[in-house]
Amino acid sequence: MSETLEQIASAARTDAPPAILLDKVNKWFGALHVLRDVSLNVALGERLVVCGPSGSGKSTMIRCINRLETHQEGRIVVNGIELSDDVKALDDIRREVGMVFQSFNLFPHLTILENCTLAPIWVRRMPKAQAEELAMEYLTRVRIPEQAKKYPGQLSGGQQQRVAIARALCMKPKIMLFDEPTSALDPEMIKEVLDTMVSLAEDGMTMICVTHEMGFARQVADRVVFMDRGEIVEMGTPAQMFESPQTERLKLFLSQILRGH
Amino acid sequence: MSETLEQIASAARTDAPPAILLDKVNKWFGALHVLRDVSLNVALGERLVVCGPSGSGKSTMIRCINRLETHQEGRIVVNGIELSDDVKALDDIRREVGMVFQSFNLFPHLTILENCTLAPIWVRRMPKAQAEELAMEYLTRVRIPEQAKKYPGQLSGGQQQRVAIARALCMKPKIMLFDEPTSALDPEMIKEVLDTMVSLAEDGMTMICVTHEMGFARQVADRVVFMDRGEIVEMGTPAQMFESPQTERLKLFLSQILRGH
Amino acid sequence: MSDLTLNTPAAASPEAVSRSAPLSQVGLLGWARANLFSGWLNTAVTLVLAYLLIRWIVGFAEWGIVNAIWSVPDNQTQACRDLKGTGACWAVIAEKHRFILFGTYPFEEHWRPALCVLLFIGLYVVSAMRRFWRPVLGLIWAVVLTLIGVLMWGGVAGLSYVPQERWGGLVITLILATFGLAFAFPLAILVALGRRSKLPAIKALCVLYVELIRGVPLISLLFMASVMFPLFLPEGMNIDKLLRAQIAIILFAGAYLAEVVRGGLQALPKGQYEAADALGLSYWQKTGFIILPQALRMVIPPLVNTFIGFFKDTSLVLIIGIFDLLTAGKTAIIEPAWQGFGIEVYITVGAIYFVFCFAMSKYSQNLEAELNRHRRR
Amino acid sequence: MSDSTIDPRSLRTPPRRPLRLSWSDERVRGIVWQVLVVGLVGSIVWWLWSNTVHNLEVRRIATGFGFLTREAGLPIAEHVIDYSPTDTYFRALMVGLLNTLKVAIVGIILATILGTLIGIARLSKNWLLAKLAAVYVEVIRDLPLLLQLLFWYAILQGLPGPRQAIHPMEGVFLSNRGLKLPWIEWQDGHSYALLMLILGAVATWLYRRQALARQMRDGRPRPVWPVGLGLTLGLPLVVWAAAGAPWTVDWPALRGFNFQGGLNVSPEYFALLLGLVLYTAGFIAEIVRAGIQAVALGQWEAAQALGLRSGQVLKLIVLPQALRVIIPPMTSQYLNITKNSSLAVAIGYQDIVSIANTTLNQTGQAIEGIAIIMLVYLTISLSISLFMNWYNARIALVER
Amino acid sequence: QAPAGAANTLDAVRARGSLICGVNTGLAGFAQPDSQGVWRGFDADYCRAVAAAIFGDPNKVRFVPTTAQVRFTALQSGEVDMLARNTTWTLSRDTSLGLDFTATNFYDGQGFMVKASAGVKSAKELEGATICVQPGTTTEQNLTDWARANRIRFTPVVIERLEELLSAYVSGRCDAYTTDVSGLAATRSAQQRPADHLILPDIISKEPLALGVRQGDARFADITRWVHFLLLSAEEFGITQANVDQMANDPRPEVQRILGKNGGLGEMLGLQNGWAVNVLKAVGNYGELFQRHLVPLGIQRGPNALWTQGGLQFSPPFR
Ligand SMILES: Nc1ncnc2c1ncn2[C@@H]1O[C@H](COP(=O)(O)OP(=O)(O)OP(=O)(O)O)[C@@H](O)[C@H]1O
Ligand SMILES: Nc1ncnc2c1ncn2[C@@H]1O[C@H](COP(=O)(O)OP(=O)(O)OP(=O)(O)O)[C@@H](O)[C@H]1O
Ligand SMILES: [Mg+2]
Ligand SMILES: [Mg+2]
Repeated sequence: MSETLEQIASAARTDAPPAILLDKVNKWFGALHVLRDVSLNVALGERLVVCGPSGSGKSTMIRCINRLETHQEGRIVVNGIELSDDVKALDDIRREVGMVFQSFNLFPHLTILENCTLAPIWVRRMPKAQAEELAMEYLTRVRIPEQAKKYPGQLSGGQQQRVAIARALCMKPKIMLFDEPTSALDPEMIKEVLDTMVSLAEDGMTMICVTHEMGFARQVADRVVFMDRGEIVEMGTPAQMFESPQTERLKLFLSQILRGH
Repeated sequence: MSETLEQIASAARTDAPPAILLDKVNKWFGALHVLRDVSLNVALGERLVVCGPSGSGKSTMIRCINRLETHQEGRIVVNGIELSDDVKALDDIRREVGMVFQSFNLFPHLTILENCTLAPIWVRRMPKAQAEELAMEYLTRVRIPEQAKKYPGQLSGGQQQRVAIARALCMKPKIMLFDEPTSALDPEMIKEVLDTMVSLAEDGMTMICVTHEMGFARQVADRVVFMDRGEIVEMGTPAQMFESPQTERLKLFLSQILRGH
Repeated sequence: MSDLTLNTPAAASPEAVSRSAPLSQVGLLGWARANLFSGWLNTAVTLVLAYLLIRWIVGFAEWGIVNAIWSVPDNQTQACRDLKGTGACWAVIAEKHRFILFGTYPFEEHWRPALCVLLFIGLYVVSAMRRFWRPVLGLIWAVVLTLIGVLMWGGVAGLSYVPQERWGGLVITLILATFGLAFAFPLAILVALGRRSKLPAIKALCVLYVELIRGVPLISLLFMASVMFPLFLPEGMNIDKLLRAQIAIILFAGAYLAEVVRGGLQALPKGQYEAADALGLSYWQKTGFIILPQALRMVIPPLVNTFIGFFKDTSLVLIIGIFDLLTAGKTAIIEPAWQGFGIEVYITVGAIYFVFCFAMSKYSQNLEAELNRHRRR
Repeated sequence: MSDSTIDPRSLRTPPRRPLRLSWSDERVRGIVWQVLVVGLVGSIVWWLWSNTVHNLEVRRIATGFGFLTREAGLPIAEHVIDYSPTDTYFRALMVGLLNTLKVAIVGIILATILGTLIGIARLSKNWLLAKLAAVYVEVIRDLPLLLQLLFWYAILQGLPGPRQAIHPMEGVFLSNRGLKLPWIEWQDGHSYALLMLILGAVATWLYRRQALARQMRDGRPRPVWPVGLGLTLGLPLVVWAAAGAPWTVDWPALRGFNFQGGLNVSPEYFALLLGLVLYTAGFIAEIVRAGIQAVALGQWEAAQALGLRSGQVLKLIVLPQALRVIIPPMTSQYLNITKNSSLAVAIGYQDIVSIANTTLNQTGQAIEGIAIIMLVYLTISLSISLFMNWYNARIALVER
Repeated sequence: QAPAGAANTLDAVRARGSLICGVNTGLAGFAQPDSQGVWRGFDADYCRAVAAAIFGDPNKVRFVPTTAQVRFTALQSGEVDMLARNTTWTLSRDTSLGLDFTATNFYDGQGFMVKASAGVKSAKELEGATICVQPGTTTEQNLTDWARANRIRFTPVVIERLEELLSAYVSGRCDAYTTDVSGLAATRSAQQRPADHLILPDIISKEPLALGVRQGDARFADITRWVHFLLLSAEEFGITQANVDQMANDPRPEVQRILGKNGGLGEMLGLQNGWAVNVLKAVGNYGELFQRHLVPLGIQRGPNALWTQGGLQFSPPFR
């Protein structure tokens, strides 16, 4: 990568303050170098889609942003707070950043409603009644308010993933991270989850989404980032990326993706 | 059943000696009557497809043929040897009859190659080198020679089923029995296994195959047998059976099968 | 075409009457043939076993029932002695059963330990019911255990004070096992969490504790509690013998339970930890709300099995002279008149242990089956 | 950027992050926590230790292991090595240790055999056998081991006295003094023969490998057992004959109070062994059953369909898979049998606990006595664990 | 429960309101719970006697069963106030175990018992025999010393718990059973046919079984010692449980002093003057104790007869 940070920033919407900033981030798993000088600037309200072959470090990158993994070199600044070993900063960041996982990770021993109110009550110290009201609001938003009393095991995969989104939203995060939210789902269910995400995007939520759903990327992404072997190889609007890929690697990747479907 | 054995035999190719003969075979599981006066004659080189609703006794019938189940009334003669409690006869029959199961049943603690050479070495008393050569030949035949050193757990379902076929073939059986070999597989994998079976059929192997793959039946079967409630209800060429079924039961069954796909 | 189609009668009438299996296949006869007399080897095994079984049952019935003596007038055990070897002397149980059950607890106050035994049983039954698997269960335990303490000690509410060394019999066994579990459990959870901690010193401490305890027999810990423990304490301070044994059992149980709990922690998918982190829950919130509720639920069957183990192991306090059920049983036959009726006492004491352990083990088996079914669904 | 060019950055290695001295630094908190916990545990230990030292002083209790070299003066009935009460405590403890090992090793072997048989019986098609095995397992597992030991000991004491000993054949006597068997008087010839027996076993093992390798070469299976029998039995016999066939049998005979001569299995040892074996076999049976059931029915069927004989199915297919499931829980049972052998103290078998106990009682040195017991068991436990883990790893290697 | 420090056992006992007495876990005739869980026996009554002396109430005593191993530790650590637990008084125990022996309440000696059918007349004939013995006691050491001195080989059966050991002997597992003669006698009398068992005449050791208290508490030691002497003197002067009230009128000066009519001896001990009456009312005199607990077991007075009858039990004067 030869761009400087400024260049990257300029590629983003210039009118909004930066929500996430990655500056030459490096990460190793043991001796394995999985993120290499990754620099990225996400403006507030921006929707970013990350794609790339398996093992390219996409998950690792977004997990570094809310510090489920720790990076070892470079800086990550989220919402103005720099990630460090400081526990206080970490708490603040996790409050601002919601995350949705590939495998939902709902808490199976709690009802849908309890899943959603847990963090507001204990982290945001909200009264229970208020937290439940909030939760019902978001559950309505993702169109499953009637399931509130059920347990996750009684829901379909698509419904579970929507609950996971609602759960993250209940913390009123400024930023949402999605790690392949639809890849564990059957085709019919993919659609219902993507619809939810589109509606979120339309509301102006800052989002980083790892996904291979190109239709989704085209529809909502402001920018698409292509990663390979721990590096950001290409970055641009969906149109640029999909219609005129610059690098061989992206071309190869796109041909595989499209063949696969 | 009113036909005599001779009539049944005449229904088969008349120029080949009979490979398998079932004569009024009856079997009970406890009080449950699962095979009722089943009579069947399979000529050498004939390809027979058995179909019928679930629980109709298809599996039980072919498992009786290599005596994984014992029948209680009637005679079963395989390759000229009558099935009885005689251990010697049993050994001989099992050597002549290869079987492929629905759930592959590969030995997980042995490599693919060891799975294939096990029986040749211990039953046929073949030198190891020769057995391995043979195994590699059949593995090439089913188009997975490169997997020989791997363990079953590392293979896809379709590959595993092909290994199971190769393993059975390594005993150089005269007769192959297949019990729904593709029903545990994903659609793409079904095709690769069926291809292997078609190529086997083209080589003139005597085969009895329980399957609901009507395309396969049409392509290779000399005769189709339809079973219901432990009886052989109808029997004929694929064209006869599928285009002009005689009994209500077969009609019903075919309509269900076709609707299901 | 028609010559190829089988024109079977069955085809004509689909509801053909199924022929019943040969007689040898069904009914009691069929069952016996299949399960007892299939093949000559099977038949031989059946016959030999049946013969031995019947002989043993007849012999035992003769000794234990037909020839047995059920009671004797005041300690005149000569009749029993004359019958030795041919008949049981259940009179020893008739005479000593209250001592075996309650030890040296004041005779007129026996209703108190008896009530405690019932309370313990009630506690087990309630804990076994899944609808009570809620935090309120902890409260129930606290209340019942307190109540048991009050009943046993007395000194309040008009109950006379009974010092600890007078407690004995079944109730001691239940106390050692139950209090052992109640206190070992939190300890085990801490140790299990510690063993999975990222902090090396804490992890090392926990590993050391678990491996040390699991590497040595319980009786060496009991010996330690009885002869070494008093040396550990400052001069003039001392802890009652029962309490020392209880501490040894808690330390012992803690190590084994910690391994059980650790199994549950390990079985929990990593995603659960991560989801809790991502929501911003603190370590203790994450552990208390997300991890433990799931992990503990998973390990209930092995937990019950471990508990059965402790229940049996409390009998080892015999070795340091605490009057638990087994010791009381043995002490009962020290009195010269009753010496030598060990077998009868062992059988009785064994039956009591068996009833408790068997109920628990059956329960754990059912639970395991149920939980597995649940999980599969 | 092709695969072949080496990216120089891939050679970079992770840097170490500097430590910031701040309470909100996770690592600082970690260190503080550890210091706190270790400090707390350490100070409790130190407190206990100083109390102990003080108490020892006040009560004028001697410390140190000097007593080990003093004369023990305690009688020990069963000893694998020579022992008399004039020997030192150290030797007495060694005798105890060997007695523990004697019961643990024999117990492990017998419990494994019996447990396996019962486990298989539970899966038997014979309903009566299967049910009896199930009842056995349930009853044995639900009774305290100590109670069972006392029960067996009481039963064994019910045997007739030496004068009325049960005498089923020449030289064999069963009485409440134990089981007496004739035994040969040990001479050099016997040592050579024993050596040959061991050599024969090793040679058989080598031959079996050889036979297998040759079978792999030409496909012809070679029977191992006739050669094995010749090597393990014939060879020692020949050597024994060559040494002049020494043969003086030491027949047990009733002299004075007791049988003299011959081999003796004492009731204490026998009761302990019986109790341990019967108890542990109940647990092992369940392990074996679970292990066998863990091998899917389809594996049996597939193997049979290939024409393998049932013995071959067992050897080549079922056992290798079942063992994987069986070994880890079996390890803990072996550890249990060793630890449970300490209950010997209740029925008068003089194992390490019994002797260490008497020692600490006579010398008053409780700490040293208990330390010895714990050290011995920790060492044994560790050794068994290591061995079984090694074996497990070997089996797992076969697996994948 | 207030722990008792080294020097003020009496105060601690008074403050607590009860005496904690270490007894055997079960030894017929000496200390053993009956069917109702009440401790009975010679030693148990000694505990009651001391409680009666301190509180005037023999029931203010708590019995703590102690095994051979833990008895000294229990005393040292204050778990019990005194031991009345058939413990042999030896020099090393007296000096190095942090306890003081106060009075020998029972003179014993180690002997052997055999089945009469064995035809053995003397312990010297036990060559090659199997002998039952309890471990970790002076008994075991005496046995080895004696065997070595007499060049006798024997097979030991060493069992900690007395019940097992006894049943081992009774069942014939051992040819001989060795313990203190009192124990032998008790065992013998409990047998189906006592005549089938023979206590050999050889006594291989001196076993003075003594009361023990913590070292350095002279006052409490005095109390236990003088309770014992009281029981002896009462027998000597014919004071019994039944007649203790009438004896108050007995004119003999020593009786007057014993029963606290004059002399103030009780106060010198730190007790009330009526202590002796309480003790005797509670348990009776030494002879009565013996009669109640030991004679039914077939134990003869032997060396435990009063000095006036040629025995060793001797009380210093009450003055
Ligand atoms: N906890 C871990 N320990 C060691 N290596 C890891 C760990 N997590 C990920 N890796 C490795 O880091 C690299 C990047 O993984 P990452 O999960 O970020 O890829 P990805 O782009 O998300 O792939 P996918 O599309 O399969 O999810 C991979 O080589 C992976 O094997
Ligand atoms: N081992 C057995 N014990 C008792 N009943 C059995 C057993 N195996 C099969 N059956 C019963 O025998 C009948 C015939 O079973 P079989 O497996 O032969 O049917 P199938 O035609 O192969 O059915 P599917 O298409 O489901 O495989 C069924 O009712 C089945 O429940
Ligand atoms: Mg990923
Ligand atoms: Mg089938």
